[in-house]
Amino acid sequence: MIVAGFCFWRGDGLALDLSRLTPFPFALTVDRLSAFFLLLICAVGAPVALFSSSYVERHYSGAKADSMWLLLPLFLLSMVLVVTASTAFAFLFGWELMTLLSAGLILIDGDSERRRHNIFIYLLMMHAGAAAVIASFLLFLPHASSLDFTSMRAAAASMPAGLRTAIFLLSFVGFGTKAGIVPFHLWLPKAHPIAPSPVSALMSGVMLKTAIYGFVRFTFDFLGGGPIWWGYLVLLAGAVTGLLGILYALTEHDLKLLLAYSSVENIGIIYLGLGAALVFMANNAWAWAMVALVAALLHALNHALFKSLLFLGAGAVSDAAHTLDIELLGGLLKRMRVTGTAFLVGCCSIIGLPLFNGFVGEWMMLRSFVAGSELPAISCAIILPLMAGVLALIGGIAVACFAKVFGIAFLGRPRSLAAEQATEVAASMQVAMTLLAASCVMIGIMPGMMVSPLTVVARELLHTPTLPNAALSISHTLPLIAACVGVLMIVVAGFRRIKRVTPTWACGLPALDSRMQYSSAAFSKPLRKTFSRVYEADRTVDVLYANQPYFPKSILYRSVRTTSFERSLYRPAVDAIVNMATRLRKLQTGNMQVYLLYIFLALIALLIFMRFA
Amino acid sequence: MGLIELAAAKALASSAVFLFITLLMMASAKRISTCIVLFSIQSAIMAAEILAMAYAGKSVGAYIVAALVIAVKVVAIPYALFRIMKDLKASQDVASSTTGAQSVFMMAGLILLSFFAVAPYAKTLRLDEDLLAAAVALLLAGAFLMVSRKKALMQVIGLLVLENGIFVAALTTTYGMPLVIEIGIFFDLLMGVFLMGLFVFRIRDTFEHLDVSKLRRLRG
Amino acid sequence: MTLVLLLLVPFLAALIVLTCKQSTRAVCVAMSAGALEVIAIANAVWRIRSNGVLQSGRYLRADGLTAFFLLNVGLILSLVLAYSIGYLRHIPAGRFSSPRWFYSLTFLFVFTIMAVYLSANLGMLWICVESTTLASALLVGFYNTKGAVEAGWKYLVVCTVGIAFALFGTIALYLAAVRSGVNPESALDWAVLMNAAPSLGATGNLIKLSFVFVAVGYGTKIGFVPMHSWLPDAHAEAPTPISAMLSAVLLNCAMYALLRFDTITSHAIGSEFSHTLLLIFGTLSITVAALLMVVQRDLKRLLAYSSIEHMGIIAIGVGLGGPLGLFGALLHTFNHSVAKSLMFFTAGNVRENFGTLRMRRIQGMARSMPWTSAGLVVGSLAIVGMPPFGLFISEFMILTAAFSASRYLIAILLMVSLSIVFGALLHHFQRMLAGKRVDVPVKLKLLPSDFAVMGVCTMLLIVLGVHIPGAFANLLQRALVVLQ
Amino acid sequence: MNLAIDVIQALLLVAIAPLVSGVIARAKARMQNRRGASLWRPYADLLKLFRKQDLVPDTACGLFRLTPAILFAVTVTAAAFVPVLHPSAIFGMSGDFILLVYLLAIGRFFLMLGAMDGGSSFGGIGASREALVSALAEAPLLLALISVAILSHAVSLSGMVLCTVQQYPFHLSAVYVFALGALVLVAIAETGRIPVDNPSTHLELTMIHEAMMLEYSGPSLALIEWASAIKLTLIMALLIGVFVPWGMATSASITALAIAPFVFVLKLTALAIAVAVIESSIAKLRMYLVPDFLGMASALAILAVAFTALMR
Repeated sequence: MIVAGFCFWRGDGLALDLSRLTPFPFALTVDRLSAFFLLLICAVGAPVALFSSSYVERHYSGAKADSMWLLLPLFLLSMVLVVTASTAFAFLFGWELMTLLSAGLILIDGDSERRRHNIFIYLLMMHAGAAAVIASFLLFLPHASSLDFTSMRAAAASMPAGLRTAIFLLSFVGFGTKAGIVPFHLWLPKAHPIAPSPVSALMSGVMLKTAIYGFVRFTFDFLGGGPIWWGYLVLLAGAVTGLLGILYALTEHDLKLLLAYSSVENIGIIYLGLGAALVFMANNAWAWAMVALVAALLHALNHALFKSLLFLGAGAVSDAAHTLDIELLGGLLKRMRVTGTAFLVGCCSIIGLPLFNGFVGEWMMLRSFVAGSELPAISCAIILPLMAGVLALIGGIAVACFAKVFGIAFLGRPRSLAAEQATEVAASMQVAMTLLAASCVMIGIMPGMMVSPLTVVARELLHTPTLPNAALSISHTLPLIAACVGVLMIVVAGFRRIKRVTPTWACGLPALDSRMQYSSAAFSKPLRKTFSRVYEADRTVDVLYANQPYFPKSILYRSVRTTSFERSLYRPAVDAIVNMATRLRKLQTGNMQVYLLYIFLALIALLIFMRFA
Repeated sequence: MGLIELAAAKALASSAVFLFITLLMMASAKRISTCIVLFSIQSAIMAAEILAMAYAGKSVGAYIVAALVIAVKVVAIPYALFRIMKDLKASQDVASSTTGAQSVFMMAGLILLSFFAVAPYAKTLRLDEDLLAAAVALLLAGAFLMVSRKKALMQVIGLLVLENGIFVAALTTTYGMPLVIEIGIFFDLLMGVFLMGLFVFRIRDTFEHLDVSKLRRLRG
Repeated sequence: MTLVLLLLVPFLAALIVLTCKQSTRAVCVAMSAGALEVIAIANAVWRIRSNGVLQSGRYLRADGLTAFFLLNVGLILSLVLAYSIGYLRHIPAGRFSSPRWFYSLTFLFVFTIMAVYLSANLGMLWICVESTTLASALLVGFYNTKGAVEAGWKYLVVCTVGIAFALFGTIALYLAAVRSGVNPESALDWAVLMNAAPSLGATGNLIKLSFVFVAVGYGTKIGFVPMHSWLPDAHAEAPTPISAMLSAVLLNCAMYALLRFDTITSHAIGSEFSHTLLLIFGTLSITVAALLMVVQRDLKRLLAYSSIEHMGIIAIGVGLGGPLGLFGALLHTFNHSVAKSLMFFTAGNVRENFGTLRMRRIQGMARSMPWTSAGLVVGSLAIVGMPPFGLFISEFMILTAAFSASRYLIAILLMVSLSIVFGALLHHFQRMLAGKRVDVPVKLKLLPSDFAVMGVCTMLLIVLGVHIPGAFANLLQRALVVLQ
Repeated sequence: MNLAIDVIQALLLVAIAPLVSGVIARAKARMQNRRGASLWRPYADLLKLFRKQDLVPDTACGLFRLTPAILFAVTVTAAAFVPVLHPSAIFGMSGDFILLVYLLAIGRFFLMLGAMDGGSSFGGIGASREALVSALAEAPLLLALISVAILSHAVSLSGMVLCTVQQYPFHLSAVYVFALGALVLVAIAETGRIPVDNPSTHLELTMIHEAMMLEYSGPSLALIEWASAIKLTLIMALLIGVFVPWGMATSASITALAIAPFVFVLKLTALAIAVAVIESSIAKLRMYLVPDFLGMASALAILAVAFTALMR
């Protein structure tokens, strides 16, 4: 952490070269970009480690605890390796390890059929993504003398457009798979929820960011931007990912699943920023490209902070109430003040409320979108500002989504005995969450302390002097607003002295019970109805009537949502492969004479080939 | 010129034709024993050929090779095959998957094909065309027998014919390889036939039949 | 003398071990013989390192390439022998299937393989390769079960036919050499041929012809698709140590033979033709094998197909040529042999424990046999080319070579099939490993030797994955020099 | 001097907010041939409520009581963004309107939470419906403001105001038309007036905003009522500032400053009466027609943005 902060401020690379030992050049260099992500990793890693210290001892014992403590640091280390690597080999080494270790960590919680299936999909998609990444690295080869980053950077300039495009697309797909942009997000909601909470915090908070890092490395550092349609592609990906992510999140009742989907959404937001930056670069509007990039990176950091905070909160909740189904929670804020407050801060940040960190990134992003209208190309001038609308829509739905989460899970009456008997979690957990929450608020009120260093990072990537003042105004205003709101609240609080606790008005009924509260499904119903097109949910309502009609004994409502991507994209591919394999299998007839025939045919074919080659 | 030269010249000139005849007869043969006999005849022809060459080229090594051929291919292997057949007490039928007529026609076709195939090489390498053709024909014929005959023994015989083809090729092109190599190849051949005989017995014991086309437990 | 020793030890061992009736003695003899052989190999390799090429008589020679493969044999042999101690406890007594027969045949097999590597003459080479088939056919059919006999028979016939073509090719090369004025007596000596190679260009067509036949012939033995048909049967039905030997030694041995021809051909008529052939076979092999791995049901067949796939990768490496490609190919040969033998060993344990290799019937391995499962996991991670294991490096090298030669199609095919393989192995193994433990009739107890074997394999894989020792790299370099 | 005016205008907004709702109520009463309550009635109500006791449901926790404070504080802060008397404001800066929109979101978010803390199903109903409206209203609101901002080449409210002031009345580009349309629709939705929501109903089938504050009483209720009144006024002031700012003190001359308040109040009254007319002449929409209503707003906003690019 110290190291990270140090070279983050000093910015000059400290490099470590182990090439002597390894068959391939294996070097680590920390330039500003890596330093920033290093900082991000540590900023999340430290609290998570603190959290897991007591989490592990509560949940695991013996071998499991040991393996947890073995794998968790290794996992962090692999991510550090990824962001600090300065040769392709080192990068890929860390990249693959990262996948494997995370899978191992997930496995610690057991290996039921479903879990294994999810991990299977996770690993498979990661492997495919890694293949794309490897390819995008190796595509540099004909032009770069070796695969260390400096020479790749140098080579990128001289490469033909086609190759550059290929590299861009490959890295887009490869890192997109890791980042979980639609339609490569399939694994994310499968893998994150089943991991132990600290691990899912790391996966969502940090691991996804390594993909962002990789993408930025390639597109901005190596390739230095490209034609305008790259930007549009990324923008499109971001918009679709963001919208679908938050819409899927809205319908979930499992806390961690919901958070996983909201990670998808936030990745989408980050990609929006990156896309805008690319568009600006294509138009040579470097200053604003810088704003967009800074916004994206800042949002990456913020998301790392509040998403890990939320996942830790989820972990605390499952500790206290032994469930993650928010339909069974409620009233937790009363019973777990610290956790609840921290979680509330997390919610406020993730929906981008001012005075919380989530807002700063989004504001800069919106600001840059508006600035897009100044661009000469009509298409940019229309598309970028409209993206602001998309971002606002995402934000609006996010408000609904997290109002639901917090309102149902932490407020009102407990909906189950477990929730009623929930108690505050261990101190170290509280401290961990408080730290994260504090950092969220701090960045939210004084964004300057993150924006200015990030400007330095962006400057290194874009080679432009500095941000336009228009984009910095926020960091001056927010403290004032914070002060203003604070003062007003204190003043107002003075008005209300007397307070009397009474039962909630029950429309004359004897008393309200928890069944009468609004459920999570009910809460999200209006929005689900509005966007029903997206969900393609198949619903079933079983009404069980007692002897007479009109007074049903029980009404069972089930709504199954399978994302259409799984059905329309992945299934067919897998089926195709399996079919091909089974056909090939038939060729292995078991009849030796046929085998001999194969040999003779091969021979004849080659002889013919020889005659014509 | 003496009688022997005449004989040698005749042997060299006409051996190819004889080889083709043996092949055609093999194709039409219904019984395994016939094929074995034909094989030994075939080998004998080759032996004669080598003797002729040895006489023409005055090389001692060639005589030894000829002796080996007679010893191994004309006598030993056919004898071994007959023994195996006797011990197996299995039916004589070659169990062809093609009718006799079809086989003969295919064989003829293969012979023509071989002529067509070797033409360019024979020109460039200044080789005796029909002997080279014979070599290739033997190769193809062996392959054909292995693919089309279902009996394990016939596979062995097909393999031997194929081997003969290679042998003839070596002979016609380079007047034989270095002696040591030749001997080694013969040894291998002998071992191979021995082993295959062993396996034939094992097949018989474990499967109660010798139809290799029915050995289809392992697939996929 | 060094070289003669290499041949003498296994030959005598084969005879001696046959004489000792009770199995314990046989085992002892075998172990000591194995130790001797390994020492002899080490000695030979050392000599070669110190003074380039070893020659004894007209027919025995060893150079850098040989040294590399010899090392490979020595390693695998020692592993296999160590593993066989534990394995042979379960061997059912039969007419020919008793420990002494097993060891005798194994040493015969080793003898032939040694002969292949040491023969200085391509004719000899052919003879020896053929005799490896003969020696191993009996081992494949060792158990005399229906499957074993069938596999043995197919192996014997298919390989003999294939090898016959190789002989034809050899003769064609011989012819070419003689025609271009090389002394007929030494016209099959590969050293001589290498020197004469530039002058062989005149008879280009003939050289091509010979290489086609040789590629098909030895390709059959290597297991290139479509000549691979014998391979899964043989690997699946042979006793497990032998499966390891086949996969980790025999295939390499055939590959070695092909490499000799390839270098000569390349020197004679340029590498374009032969390498194209190798690339064709390589890509065909990896794609087909990868697809077939998806639908396998038997563990050892699965491993066999993976061997085919890896032979394909090696062929691609050679076909791409260049220092990187060749280096990667050789390194991959070594890595693959280690990883694959590890996996076969684990497969053997599984067989002994569950009494079956049907992957559907196996579950709860992780709980019922943790160490073997660990071995399996390590092995499979290595096999699919994950860091920090050696194959990651060699595959990365080959990919690098492919990209820097801008052979994009091949690179893509390689990557796709690697992903498919990954999916296939993951799919099969997660089923076997996970789940609750099942009670099995015979509970397998691992001997220290088994642990040692698996430990050594794992260690080697990891070491080669993070850092190639200087001595080893040096050895590889020497082999490379021979190939270029 | 400037700062002083900024503060004054913010306070003015806060102060006359109740009056606005009074005016609207009075106007509606008149249209229904009632005499209606006095214009100052809302002030009296607030005073009464502040004197009362603060009832808190047994299920609720601290957040329930915190909510009104937050809501009020945020809304008042938001009021400090709007140019009323002259084209600048306390927190005027580049991109301030984005901040304004998000500030309002804070209040809404906490109001939802507070409602759900009550533990009755009414709170849930209200929150869920409010969630729907706000989720869909935010985008068009932002887009409409952006379109005007683009047109004025100044990404701040004061900039927009200046730009409009300097043009001749009734001589505005199409963008203004679309933007105005969008903003009006959104304003209706945001402030919870008919046809989206009916502030004077307590029927669970229809109420949104009322349902959320059902559990509140005493000072808390007062704060919420006041805050929503401020919000209404604020948005009206926004409309006035952006679309009919004429009469604002563009120069620092005393006369201009003296006139400005009266002009503003006149405009405000007119707008209030307009609202009353709309409310008493249109029926409330079904809940699930609100998305269409806001969809129209979004369409207009998108057109507005598109036209800024097409018409330059």
